[in-house]
Amino acid sequence: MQFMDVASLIRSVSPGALIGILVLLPALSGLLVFAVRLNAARVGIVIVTAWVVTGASLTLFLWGALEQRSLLFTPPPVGGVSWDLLILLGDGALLLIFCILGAARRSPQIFALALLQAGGFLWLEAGMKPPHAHAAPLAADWLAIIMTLIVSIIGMIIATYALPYMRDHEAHHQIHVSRKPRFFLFLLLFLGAMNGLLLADNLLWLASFWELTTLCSFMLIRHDGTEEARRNADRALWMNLLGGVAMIAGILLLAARGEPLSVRQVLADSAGGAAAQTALLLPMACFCLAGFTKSAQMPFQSWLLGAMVAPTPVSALLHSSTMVKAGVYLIVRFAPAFHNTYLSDVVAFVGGFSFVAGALLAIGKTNAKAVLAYSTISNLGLIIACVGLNTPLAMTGAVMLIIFHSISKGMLFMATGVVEQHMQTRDIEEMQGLVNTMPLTTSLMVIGILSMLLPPFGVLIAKLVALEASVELPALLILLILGSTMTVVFWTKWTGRLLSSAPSTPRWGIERLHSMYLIPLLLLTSGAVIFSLLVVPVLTQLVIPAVTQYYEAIRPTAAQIPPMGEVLQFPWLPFALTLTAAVLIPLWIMRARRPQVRDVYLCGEQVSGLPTVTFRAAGEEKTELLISGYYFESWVGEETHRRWMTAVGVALCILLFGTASLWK
Amino acid sequence: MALKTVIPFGPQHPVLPEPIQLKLVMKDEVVQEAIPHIGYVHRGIEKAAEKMDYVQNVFLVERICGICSFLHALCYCEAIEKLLPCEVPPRARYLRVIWGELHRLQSQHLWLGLFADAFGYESLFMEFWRNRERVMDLFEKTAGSRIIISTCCIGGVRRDISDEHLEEILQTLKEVERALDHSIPALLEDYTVRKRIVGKGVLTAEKAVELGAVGPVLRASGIAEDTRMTGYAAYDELDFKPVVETAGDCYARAKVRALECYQGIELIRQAIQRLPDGEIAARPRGRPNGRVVTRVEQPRGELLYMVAANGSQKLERMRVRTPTFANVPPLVAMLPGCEFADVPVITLSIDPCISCTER
Amino acid sequence: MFNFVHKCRKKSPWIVHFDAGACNGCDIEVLACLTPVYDVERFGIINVGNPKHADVLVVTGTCNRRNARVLRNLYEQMPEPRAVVAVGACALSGGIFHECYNVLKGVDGILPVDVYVPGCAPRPEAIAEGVLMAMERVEQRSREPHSQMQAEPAEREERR
Amino acid sequence: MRMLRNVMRNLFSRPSTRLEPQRRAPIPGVRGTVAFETADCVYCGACGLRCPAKAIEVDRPARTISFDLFKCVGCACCVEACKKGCVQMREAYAHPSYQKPDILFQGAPVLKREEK
Amino acid sequence: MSAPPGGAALPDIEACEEIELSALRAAVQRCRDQRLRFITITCMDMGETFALYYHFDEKLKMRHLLVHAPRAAEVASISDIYFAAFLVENEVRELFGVNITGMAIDYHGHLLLTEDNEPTPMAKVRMEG
Amino acid sequence: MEVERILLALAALLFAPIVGGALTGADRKLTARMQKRIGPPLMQPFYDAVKLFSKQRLIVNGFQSVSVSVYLASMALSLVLLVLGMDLLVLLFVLALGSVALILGGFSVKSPYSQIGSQREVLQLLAYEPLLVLMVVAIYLKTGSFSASSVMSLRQPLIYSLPLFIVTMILVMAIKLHKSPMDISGSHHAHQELVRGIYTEFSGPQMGLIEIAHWYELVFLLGFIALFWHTNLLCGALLALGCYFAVIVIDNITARMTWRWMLRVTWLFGIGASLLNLFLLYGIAGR
Ligand code: NFV
Ligand code: SF4
Ligand code: SF4
Ligand code: SF4
Repeated sequence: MQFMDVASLIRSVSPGALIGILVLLPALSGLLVFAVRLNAARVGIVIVTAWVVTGASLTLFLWGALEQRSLLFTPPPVGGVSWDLLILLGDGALLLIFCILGAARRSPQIFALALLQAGGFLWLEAGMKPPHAHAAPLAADWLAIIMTLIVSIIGMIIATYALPYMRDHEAHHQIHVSRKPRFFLFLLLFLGAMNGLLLADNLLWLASFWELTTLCSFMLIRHDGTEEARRNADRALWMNLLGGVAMIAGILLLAARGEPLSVRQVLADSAGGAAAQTALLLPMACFCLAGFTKSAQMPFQSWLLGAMVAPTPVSALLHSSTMVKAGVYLIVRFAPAFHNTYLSDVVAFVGGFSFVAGALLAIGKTNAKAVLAYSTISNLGLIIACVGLNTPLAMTGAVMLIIFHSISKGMLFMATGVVEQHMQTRDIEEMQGLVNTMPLTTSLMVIGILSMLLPPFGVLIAKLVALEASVELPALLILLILGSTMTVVFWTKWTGRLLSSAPSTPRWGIERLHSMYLIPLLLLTSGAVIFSLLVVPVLTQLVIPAVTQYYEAIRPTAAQIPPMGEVLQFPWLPFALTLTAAVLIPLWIMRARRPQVRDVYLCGEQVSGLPTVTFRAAGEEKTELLISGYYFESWVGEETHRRWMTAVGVALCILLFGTASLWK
Repeated sequence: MALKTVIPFGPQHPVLPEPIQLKLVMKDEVVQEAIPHIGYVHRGIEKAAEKMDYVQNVFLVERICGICSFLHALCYCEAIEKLLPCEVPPRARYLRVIWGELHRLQSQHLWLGLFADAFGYESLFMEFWRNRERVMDLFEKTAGSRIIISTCCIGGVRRDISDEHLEEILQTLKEVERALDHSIPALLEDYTVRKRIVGKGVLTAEKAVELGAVGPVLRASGIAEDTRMTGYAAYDELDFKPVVETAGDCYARAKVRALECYQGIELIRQAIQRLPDGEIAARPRGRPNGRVVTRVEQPRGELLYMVAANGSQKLERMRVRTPTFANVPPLVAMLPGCEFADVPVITLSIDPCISCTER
Repeated sequence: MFNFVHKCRKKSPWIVHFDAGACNGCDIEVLACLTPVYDVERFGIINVGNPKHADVLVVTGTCNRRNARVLRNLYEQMPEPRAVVAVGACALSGGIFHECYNVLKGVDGILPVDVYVPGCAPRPEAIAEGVLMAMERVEQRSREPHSQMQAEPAEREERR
Repeated sequence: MRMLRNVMRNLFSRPSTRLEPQRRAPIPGVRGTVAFETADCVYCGACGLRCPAKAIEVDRPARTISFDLFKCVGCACCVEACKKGCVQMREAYAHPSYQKPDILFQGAPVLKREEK
Repeated sequence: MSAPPGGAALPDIEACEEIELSALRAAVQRCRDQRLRFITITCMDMGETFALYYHFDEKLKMRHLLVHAPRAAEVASISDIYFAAFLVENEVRELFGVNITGMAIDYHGHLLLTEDNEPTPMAKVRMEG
Repeated sequence: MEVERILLALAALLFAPIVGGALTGADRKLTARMQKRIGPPLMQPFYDAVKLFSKQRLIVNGFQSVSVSVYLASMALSLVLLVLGMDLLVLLFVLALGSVALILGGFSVKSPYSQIGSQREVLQLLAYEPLLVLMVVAIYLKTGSFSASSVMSLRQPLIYSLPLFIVTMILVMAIKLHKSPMDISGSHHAHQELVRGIYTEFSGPQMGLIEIAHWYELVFLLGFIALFWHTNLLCGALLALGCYFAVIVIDNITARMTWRWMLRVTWLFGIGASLLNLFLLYGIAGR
């Protein structure tokens, strides 16, 4: 009875209003936070926004689950002004800001790209009179809803986490004039823009939100205002502007062919036969390029690396659910349009290459955030590789990866941030033995890391799906195989550093964490664990329907989603439970019968009773044992590989356009 | 943070038969610095030699090291014999060569085995040590003990070797040689082994002299110095040429030692052939007086004894400088820049004998 | 069942060898035990080279102050039941070196020795026999009603 | 690859392990353990004096010889020193033991001349 | 060679050159220039002074330098000329208490002995500390 | 059907250690004979294991026990999965899970040898994992399915079409069983620069568990090889044992190499051989 009530209640809400909340509320709260400069008020606003937005996204999700249909929505005009016009004006303003920024930063690239983009925009609006879409500018299908759910929940968790983080951050950096209002303005605006991007169907709207995320990320990256931050922010800006230019170019090309500027319609048209598909390849290549820049694929990886100068919540946001995911989302969206073309294969190779290259470079990094960044690049590469494979199975893998990667990566960044605030270091080597000083954070972090690479966690299962999907394209498969083994290397190394500790009795002391640190961490960790335990329902109830709904609708001829028998039939739950037992039983035995602790083996020269591991060496000196991980600078250092990797990346991009314009 | 790894290597370590510690400073797995820490085997024998009488000292110096014991005794006896003075009968001189070379033979076998073990070639270790047991049996039969044979005494030797035993020695040497023909190529020509030892721990001739390397280490760097060429015992009457290699790496050192096995076998054959009849020991008369330095060639290189006596029953000072002591500085110079996996290989390539080093 | 465990223990003595200042004679004989001619692996004896895995600590040599420290450290890291075998005149009493200034006259002063193997150097067979005897002794000890296995090493030493 | 031959040959031949000591006759002339035949001993102490390890202690007045097996290094100096042939070297090696054996040889007390 | 020539007791080692303490480094440097191989240092405690023999080898011929160093005198290390000397210099300093300074690797008197050993065991006159 | 499968899994769990232990014993005996020794009795591994369990429990820190138990669990699980004919890729990841657990156990101790051993074990993972995955992919290309049971439906043994994979499998075995020339992260004989490498700090019962896990691993690897000749159980077993024998022989005729060499060989030679075989397979199939 109750359930029915809730169901009908949910059915009765206006999804349009929900979309409004999801897109506009963050922006409005951001402005509010900026205006009201009170600490307490800020905390209140952010938390309330978080709850409301989360609630809204959940409701939308439930609505979608109950209604089982996509939502099309045209927002009512405000005060007689149509939203189309508002967005148009907004976009114009953004481009103006970019031009000004370019001039102010004396950066020819930024200026030129902004100008180019503005020119394209003007041409489109003034010169071409584009055939505006007749459909609603906003659309929410199952995929978009799932994405919004992730963005909203993870984004809001990160925003909450940012509250204590920024307080500590400013305290440590002795920033007296708080820049927090500005920070939260852009943070929240970012989330709103991201939601908008996911839900937009009108390509112009999409482009506007796209630019808005670029601006927000730029502001967030340069937040600390150091020279390095500014420089890196500039780099991020110009690379993303390049993506923007590609996007505008794509839209122009579409417009030139008289295509309606609506995602759904473009996709629908692409299914209209080989000729139609071929005609659309060039704009698709443009969109893919745009997606590559945003998701930092190989020739464009550097902006994401640079972005780690930003405060950690920003990194968490950029890497997990927003920004980079926007890029992949775009490609996922348009994938059916280039199904079964060489373009698709090239996209797969761009992804595969980034997957391997990111993993390889991550091995050589001691900076935790850099490792995370490369791992992001790598994982996104995997997603894009899946998209490039362009089969329903691969799509399933891609969507799963998006979900699980967001959760785990957001969590890892936040944990790294907590460690950074406690130990003032991001260096993996200095995190040695963290398990002794911060057992709780470390445990969570270790779970987070393991959730990136081991069964039965979701990322791995997704990877499995990806591997199984990639047998279609053996050359890619090899890249994926190499990439996934390298992934194991750097994660394991890092975990090893965290756990490496001097002899100690097992104890369960827990460090004190600010609740607003702890709760987000716990939420995401348990999210990763629970979703992994429930991987089968997640797959059958969420991912497969989403893929079916949008992909199959367009490409019904494509092979049916295979039964996924192998992966689905596998008894993941019993398996996970067995492993859990394997973890818990020894702990339980240890509690019951405490084993005795002995020093480590140091060839017989250990000195007992010291807090550090110490041995006697030449001249009877007590020497501390130092162990550092392997980073193989000469093998996997950035310097050794940057050149050729960039070259390969650029070559692949050229190939992308080559195939788009020359072949089907 | 500087990526530095500082770890102890030894004293108790399975690849080191004897306790010595190397403090290794590494990056990734490349050694940056290696500081030796010794003193685990220091007993104070030089001092003890001042307390015991000079005849008993023979048994003391023999126990400086169980691998090269006979040659310690030989060098010490040579020193005292010079101081007394006392003429050693020719047969004794030849017997000393025989036992000395047998000692070198077993020591080189021992080293070849341990060296193979240093890069994880267990079966080759077994091969060499199995072969070594043949030599050990010879000791047991001719001298009455496997390790510390106690046959050298001031003025000559304590035991004679009977003709049957000489025959048996020749016979066994033939077997040993045949076995060596099988196992030495397995060491020197094997792909995996060459990968592990060629070009590792290179010591140029220049450096070798400068750092005071001795024995096979010196000869592997291309310097033809073998203390046996000074002609103690009966070496001035035997034909041999020092084994020299020029590469100066672990492979060259292995090769020198391997060839010295053959050289030793050859020398024993010569000695047995030319073995004169007669007395085996002269009775020492008087008390040693004066200072003298003697050197003999050990399996590991040049051993130096300096004895200062003042005409009493006890010595004033006995100084022992063993070959490993001289080879440690080259080792310290060779290690930086090598891989961690090569540390045991390079360390063993000087054939460290710590009990000799520390006395 | 219990008997089977005891039998297994006896049949698998893993040794760690430490040279506490020997002349090498004894060390080489310990190593020679492993070689084909003596092959102590047929009794299950292996040289594990690591105190944490070892059952028997084979000590050769006179002991001096520096290596006595190492010896204690190694012994401490061996899990019970464990045994110490002293090999060679040096390890028993200091042998010919008993009057040297840096000699502690044998292992007994440092660790509780279970089996003494006399000789200079003892023959490999004697060393192998010593190790087997040590396991025998350990077995007897652990059959006693209050097995000393659970006792902390410090207590155990007191009890001796 | 040279090793392959050796290994295969080993595999198909008899192991060279000696099932000692049961199968092996003692080698003549081996210095095993020191043994005393005190019947002729005059307790002159020469053996103790020459012993480098001080393993033999001769107490002339009490007419005892105590021999410390654990100190003996088997050099056979005592054998050479004893003019009476009371010290000999046995070929069998000493067995390991759990405890330190006390080896004490007691001769008959010195008889006063008048008692003779 | 096994028979000593002459037959008379030798008062000192052959080919031994006695030099002043202050001239030591220069003499060693000369040996180095002549590319002699450094063998070792022998120290003898003569009561008032230490006699330090520096042994060198030239193509299997020996050369020796003899220095008399008063007990408290500072003896400069030669380990910068011959790196190989660092080990024996540490040893001599530790066992005899000769005040050698400036070794390439300094073990601070703990090359062979630990803190609880009696210091300078080889010296005839015990020095404190 | 279900009951049957459960029984099968139980049987595998029960008998694998026995078979694995006996094979290890045979390995030691064979090795000894190749060195002209008599060698330990066949039962020796069992004696060792039982002894290890009867030893005092000493640890350096608590995580070690967890890691060992996860290691054992995943080794046993991967064998069960193989026996039940599950997805081979999943199976490989389970295997990797075990290795990672052990590696983390080695890393969890701040001890030089255990740490360096773990670092090298990571590199070993890097070396053999691609080979195994490629093998599974080859099987997929042959059967059109990733499940082990699909092999059973083939009419021809895999070895006919995938002979080179036997070579790569021998490489993998040498690495996984820590045999020369690949005994890099920790060898069964302690004479190694790393003492016992990654196993250095595990002692007593933990070591015993590791031994048992090794037995499972051994049986798993041999079972995997036997898959290549599924049509005839005897041939499969002979093939597996033949590979094992080859690994033992190679162990005895090579020196230990370094990890650089291992990576080079496995990546260039191993992956090369795999690709060559796949290429041939495709080429022939294409024509
Ligand atoms: N050869 C030799 Fe020695 C001597 N003297 C040396 O270092 O072995 Ni123990
Ligand atoms: S007992 Fe003899 S052989 Fe053994 S270490 Fe002592 S002196 Fe050397
Ligand atoms: S045993 Fe011989 S040397 Fe010793 S006291 Fe008796 S008679 Fe004298
Ligand atoms: S054999 Fe040597 S050590 Fe033993 S008692 Fe006789 S003289 Fe002493």
